[in-house]
Amino acid sequence: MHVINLSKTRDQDFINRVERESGQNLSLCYQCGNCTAGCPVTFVYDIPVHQIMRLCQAGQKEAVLGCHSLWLCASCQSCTTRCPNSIDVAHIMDTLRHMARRDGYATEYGVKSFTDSFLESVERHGRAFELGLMMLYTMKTGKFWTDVDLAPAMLTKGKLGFKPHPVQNKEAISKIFKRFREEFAQ
Amino acid sequence: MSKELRIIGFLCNWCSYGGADTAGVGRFTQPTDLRIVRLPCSGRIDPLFVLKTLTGGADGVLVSGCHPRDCHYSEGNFYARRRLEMVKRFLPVIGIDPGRFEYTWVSASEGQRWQTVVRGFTEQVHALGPIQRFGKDAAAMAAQLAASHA
Amino acid sequence: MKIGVFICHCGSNIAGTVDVAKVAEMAKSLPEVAFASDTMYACSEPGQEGIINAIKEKGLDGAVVASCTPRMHGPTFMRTVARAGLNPYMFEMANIREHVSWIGKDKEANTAKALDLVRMAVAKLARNKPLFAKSFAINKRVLVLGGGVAGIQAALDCADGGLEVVLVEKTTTIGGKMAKLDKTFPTVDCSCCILGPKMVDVAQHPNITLYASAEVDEINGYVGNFQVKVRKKPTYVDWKLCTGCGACLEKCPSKKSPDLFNEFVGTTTAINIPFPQAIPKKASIDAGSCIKFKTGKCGVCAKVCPVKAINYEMEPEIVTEEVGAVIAATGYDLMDWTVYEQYGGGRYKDVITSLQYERLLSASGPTGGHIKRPSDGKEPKTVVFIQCVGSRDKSVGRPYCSGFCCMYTAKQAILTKDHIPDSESYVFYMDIRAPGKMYDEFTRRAMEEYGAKYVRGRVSMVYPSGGRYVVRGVDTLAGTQVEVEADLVVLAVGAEGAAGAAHLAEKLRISYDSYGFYMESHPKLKPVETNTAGVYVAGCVQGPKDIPTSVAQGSAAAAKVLALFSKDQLQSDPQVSSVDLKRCVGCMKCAMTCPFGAIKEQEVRGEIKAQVIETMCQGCGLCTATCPQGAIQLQHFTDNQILAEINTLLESELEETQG
Amino acid sequence: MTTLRYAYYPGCSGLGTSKEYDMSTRAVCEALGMELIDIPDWNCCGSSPAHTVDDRLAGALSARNLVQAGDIEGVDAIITPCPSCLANLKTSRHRLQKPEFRAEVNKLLERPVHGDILPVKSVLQVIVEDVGMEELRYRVRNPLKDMSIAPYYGCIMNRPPKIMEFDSQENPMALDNILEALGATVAPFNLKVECCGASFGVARRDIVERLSGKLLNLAAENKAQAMVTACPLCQMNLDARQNQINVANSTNHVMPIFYFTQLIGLALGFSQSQMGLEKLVVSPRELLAGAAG
Amino acid sequence: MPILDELKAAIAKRLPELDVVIGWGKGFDALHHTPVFITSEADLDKLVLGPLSVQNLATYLTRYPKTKKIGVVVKGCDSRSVVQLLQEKLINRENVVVFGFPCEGVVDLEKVKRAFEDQGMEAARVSEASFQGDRCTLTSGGKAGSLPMADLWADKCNRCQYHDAVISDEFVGQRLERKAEDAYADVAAFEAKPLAERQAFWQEQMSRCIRCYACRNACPLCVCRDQCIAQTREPNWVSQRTGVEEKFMFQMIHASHLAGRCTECGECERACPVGIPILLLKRKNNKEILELFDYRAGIDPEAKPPLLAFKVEEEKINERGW
Repeated sequence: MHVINLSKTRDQDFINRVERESGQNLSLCYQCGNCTAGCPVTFVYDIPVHQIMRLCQAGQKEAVLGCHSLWLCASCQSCTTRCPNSIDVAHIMDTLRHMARRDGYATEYGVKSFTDSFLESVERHGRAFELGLMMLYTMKTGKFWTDVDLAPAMLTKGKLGFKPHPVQNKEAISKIFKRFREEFAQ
Repeated sequence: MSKELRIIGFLCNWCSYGGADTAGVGRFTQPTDLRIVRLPCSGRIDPLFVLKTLTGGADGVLVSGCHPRDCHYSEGNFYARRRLEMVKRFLPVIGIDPGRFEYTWVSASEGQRWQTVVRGFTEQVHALGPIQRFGKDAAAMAAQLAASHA
Repeated sequence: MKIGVFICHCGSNIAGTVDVAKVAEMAKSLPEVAFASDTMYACSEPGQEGIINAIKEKGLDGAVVASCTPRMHGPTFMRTVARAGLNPYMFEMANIREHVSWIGKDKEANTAKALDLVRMAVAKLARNKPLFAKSFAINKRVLVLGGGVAGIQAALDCADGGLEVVLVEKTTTIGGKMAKLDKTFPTVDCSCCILGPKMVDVAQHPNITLYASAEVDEINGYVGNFQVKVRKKPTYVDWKLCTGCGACLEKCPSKKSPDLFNEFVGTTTAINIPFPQAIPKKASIDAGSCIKFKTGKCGVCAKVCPVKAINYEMEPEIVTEEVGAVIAATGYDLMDWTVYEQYGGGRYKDVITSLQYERLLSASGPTGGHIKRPSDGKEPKTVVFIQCVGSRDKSVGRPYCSGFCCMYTAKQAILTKDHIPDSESYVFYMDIRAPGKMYDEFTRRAMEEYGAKYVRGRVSMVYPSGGRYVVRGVDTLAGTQVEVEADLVVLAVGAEGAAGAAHLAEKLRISYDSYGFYMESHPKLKPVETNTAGVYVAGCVQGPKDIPTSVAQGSAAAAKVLALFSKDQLQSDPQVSSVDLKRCVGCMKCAMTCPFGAIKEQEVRGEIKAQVIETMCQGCGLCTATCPQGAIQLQHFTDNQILAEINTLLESELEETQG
Repeated sequence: MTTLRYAYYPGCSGLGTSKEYDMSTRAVCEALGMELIDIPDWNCCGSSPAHTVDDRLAGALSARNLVQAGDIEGVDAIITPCPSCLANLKTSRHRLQKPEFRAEVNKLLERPVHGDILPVKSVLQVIVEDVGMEELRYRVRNPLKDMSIAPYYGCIMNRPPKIMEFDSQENPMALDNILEALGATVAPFNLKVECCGASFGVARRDIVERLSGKLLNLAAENKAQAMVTACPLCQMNLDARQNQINVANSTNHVMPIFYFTQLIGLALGFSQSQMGLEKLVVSPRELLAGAAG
Repeated sequence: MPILDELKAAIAKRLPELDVVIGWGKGFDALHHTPVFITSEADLDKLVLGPLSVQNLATYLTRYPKTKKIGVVVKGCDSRSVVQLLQEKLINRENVVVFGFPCEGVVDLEKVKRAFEDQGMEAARVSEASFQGDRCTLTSGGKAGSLPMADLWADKCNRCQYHDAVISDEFVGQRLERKAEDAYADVAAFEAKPLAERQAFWQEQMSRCIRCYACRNACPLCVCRDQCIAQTREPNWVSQRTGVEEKFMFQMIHASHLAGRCTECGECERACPVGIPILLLKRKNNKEILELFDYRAGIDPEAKPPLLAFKVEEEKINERGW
């Protein structure tokens, strides 16, 4: 187990950014662990959420942004709901994901690809087009679609359309993405 | 914050003055504009003190007493509530922004609340700026009026 | 007038952020100021001597001390001034610590503000008049509110000191929370065995009048002379006759009455004596569940009572008591933990409070001291204790630590092992707070000798599954989510002010916080006094505390009352209202608003005028604010004194804008 | 009875994987006297992917819908059946109250957000609050007798409470009360707000298999014959992936997963096909036949 | 029988038991009435009544010792002053006999003066004044002019809700049972002006104040008389310094001391020799009192005035979350 040199590795700028972007006060956390206690996906985490909070307090940017947990958070809000100090932990997880994305950390490639595929689909059609999204995702990951067993049922039940149901003003949506990239330099 | 303004507080001894003390003991930082006049009870406050202070050039007046039902003298703040509400509502007719006067209740245990009140009120008064003084700035007032008509 | 001004450094408390010397220097130029200096600690002996010497040497008529809050050292310096031969009311204080140096770091702004406060104090002092206290007789009886261990201790100490004591208890027996406990930490001695004898002493003490099943309706008056209306709630049993034989309990057919004493674990009879050591050991009827009250039929208890003590027609009775002091010892209640829906919010029968668990452990409890699950009466093999339920939790509005839960949880874990040797206890905790003689050692014993498994972390949720309860929490030290399958879950629920405490505080005219705990006069130096003279606090009414501290406070409050009553007369505060007969037009609006009835009409040369009854006047000044002519003035806070303070500030502003 | 009128946000899944939810919602709302007016040219709210990428992007995608809804006359709320859309719309609305956030989002929008924004509620909420259980009970034609159903709310219908402002965040009762009003038996189910694995079905199926598996296990343990949900994602995980879950966990659940609107519809007297029951992967036919007989 | 004759008869009937009856008589010219103090039946001929009976005679009640038996003729508005004095126990009910009549209203003499001056007439030394139907005709310096009454009524009469005395021992004539609306539109209109304009308004108005205290002396409820807080140093609320803020301070004291008591008889404003509209300040307070406490002064002698009372829960006081 490696030793953290607190005086050298404490990244105050990172702490400030997390607090500013999430609007949360990290020092409210007193490490009761209730967030981890209720986290349904903790079993796939490499770092449990209360330790992510602790590492944020300690300004350990590398450890936090490089972890897998960020990508596996289901945004189920159980941490936020049960935090005795009313910290919006889920929003901190979101914020960290934003930062990880911006700073080029993507430890769960599959999850990131799914997100990207989804948003590309929305950018293109204005609405999520499920079959198209699956095809995009397969292309990105190079993985064969693992849910192929579901397809027949979904298709026969008319739940997976071959055609998107786009919005009329597709441009309005694609412009949101375009302006977003221009304004906020993505 | 901009240059200090003249804010005068009338506080009852038992609750709010104690609350301000509690805030001090807790080192709850506050703006420095406020000067506190200690009174036994919010019921001691003749509404005329408020009018005298505001027309005399104070930029803001803050009154604070015990919470209703919690008056050291049982009923003082109940009377005060009616009288202070009246004075607050009176201010517009004499051309004073009612935001320059607030009354509230802070108990001796509520140091943090006192900080919030002082911060909020000071901010509010600063947003309104220095008061236009009766009598003293007649020329300036006339000029301002002329400008508002133009 | 020659005024002396003394600016205190308070070490670096004031001098750190206020230019004390400058304030003193500037003060010298104020009108009527004949002397000004700064001093390291004005309240210290040399500080006070300095003030006395200056007054004597310079022939001063009054003194302004700029230091801490007058609520702290106002009386100290009034005595100093008096020692120098001045009237103590020829003194004013400027609060440049709590209201200046401690709340801002800008030295320049602080210095200007401090000077303003000094100017205000000087302006006011210039209009002060010597005031003279009057003496009044006191009633050397004391009212103790609450018959828990703090109230019992206070009552016994007062009574032993020769005072007449009126002890009022809300429920039908004294003993309070301590009587419900099985054992006490860290000695594990039997709670009832050590409290019981004290309770008996209360019953037998010739100086103590006990009103159980009673509450205070109204308190009027002031220190030395309070009038208290005590409402005796109907028990439907004439306690003068009842011998506590218990025959009625055996025959009562209504066995489903909620069992208050046993914290609603199980039920009891509608006519009941809460526990064997109850004081007074008298039966009382719970009208809400009594068949006679509900249907008009039954009356079994009346039939079996050998002394014919049952009276279904009993009405509430109001008794008026006159006392000179009041000790509030109304204790605490557990917060409403059902807000924790994640622990079932009260829906799961085997998720109980620690106080309920005490009753399960107690030999006088509903299970005869055998630990049984409320749901099926089975003996639990795995017990999970969850600490900080309603403590240190801002999200439910309870940010404070209740203090004693860590200790009693350790005790309960130990007792669980004693009762069920093959059981396992898990304790979910955040921090173990065990500062006290033999306290930390005790929690270590729970782990080391009794094998309680302490898990550091909160519990996220509890849910029933397969007849047991899944407790899902975290072990933050191991860095992992954990689950325990429990048979019984015990919640260490945090304390809050007793139900009705706020209402009572209003009657007593003292401050309380948003959790219902009463505010002491000073957190360190006046821990059992309140801001209302003659009213004291003891025990958990002021904040959560353990038994030794509650007992100590009971004794402390009693000592305060004994000291107060050591004189035959008290000095009345001369800061009362006074009527200028010449200016009074006799409209009597002052009398209409006076909360104390301290103003009466008098006839002066054929004209009606107001008159202040000085011993009744409490000095609130409501009359002064009411009088249109300003004819009635509250001494020491006259219109002119307040106007002088205001004008001083407005003038200083004027100078600034013009200069 | 005055007509209840709402701006309606169907959500993308209503066009595909949860067609039957959209169908049944529209039919049931009409029957309950509620008028739904689709938000003109609504777009995807961004779902979870948007807010995991950027709050402002998520805000803008939702905001466009909130602005468009403002064009509809005579409505005072936006409603949506899908909790994920609900959470996005509500969170954005909440954050848009802050002027700084609003200014940034407005940079992305063709039609910027001005002034007040209509409140957003779930279809479940308005059925409970605006229609009411009494009215619902009164309209029941075919009570769902002899059916024990576990109410599963999903994780974000009521959480976080500061944003969602509906029902208890730990022990919600809306679905319980509806089931009870429809005449069904409410199976004890204490994982009402546990996460099912959400959108990880594609990228990390293992998560869904474990979490949804747990839900199915508890429902079965408590003798539930079916589960009811208000969330397309939960329904998809529990229903369409039930077989995958069975394989992964060596279980053999055959647990029909209804949308609550489908059950209301059945009780109100709609036919099975009107409620799109044939679109469910785990067929409820047997259960319904048993109950009817 | 004309109302005046009825009134004379009523007074004649009660006069034997009374020390004095206060009514209106002819003034120094035809445009003015003035109070008359009737002690014998012979004095009854001096009595007049009409739109020129502007003075509030209740003001005189407190000038007598409470033990004197006094009769007073009151307009509807004046009767409220009597009620208020009774409520404050400043007069004894059994020693006062109130003569009421249906009041059609009184003129605002300032309006009359201005209007006739606009017609090129001299409003001083009016030799004849007659009020016929809805017109007023004045003769002055041999010239006669006529104006519609509608332009001349005092403002308070246009919004009058109490034409008939609210309290009376003898009521002569038929009650009018009429009620105008008063939504305090004048106050609202003034408050709609910009803040600086409002302040400047008072600045200008008060700069003309000559501190004669006629407003106070005319006020039926200013009972402090020589003990007025404005003219003492104990306590020293208003200094002798001549500044607008000192003058205005007195008006605020007056308004504040009348809050919950003022019946809006308007005597203060009428008495002001420089025409400062000081009733506005009192009407502002009354407007708020009505809103907050649903209370009007001078209606019920048994009522408890709202500023000398409280409720534990105030329904209408919203403490604004401070």
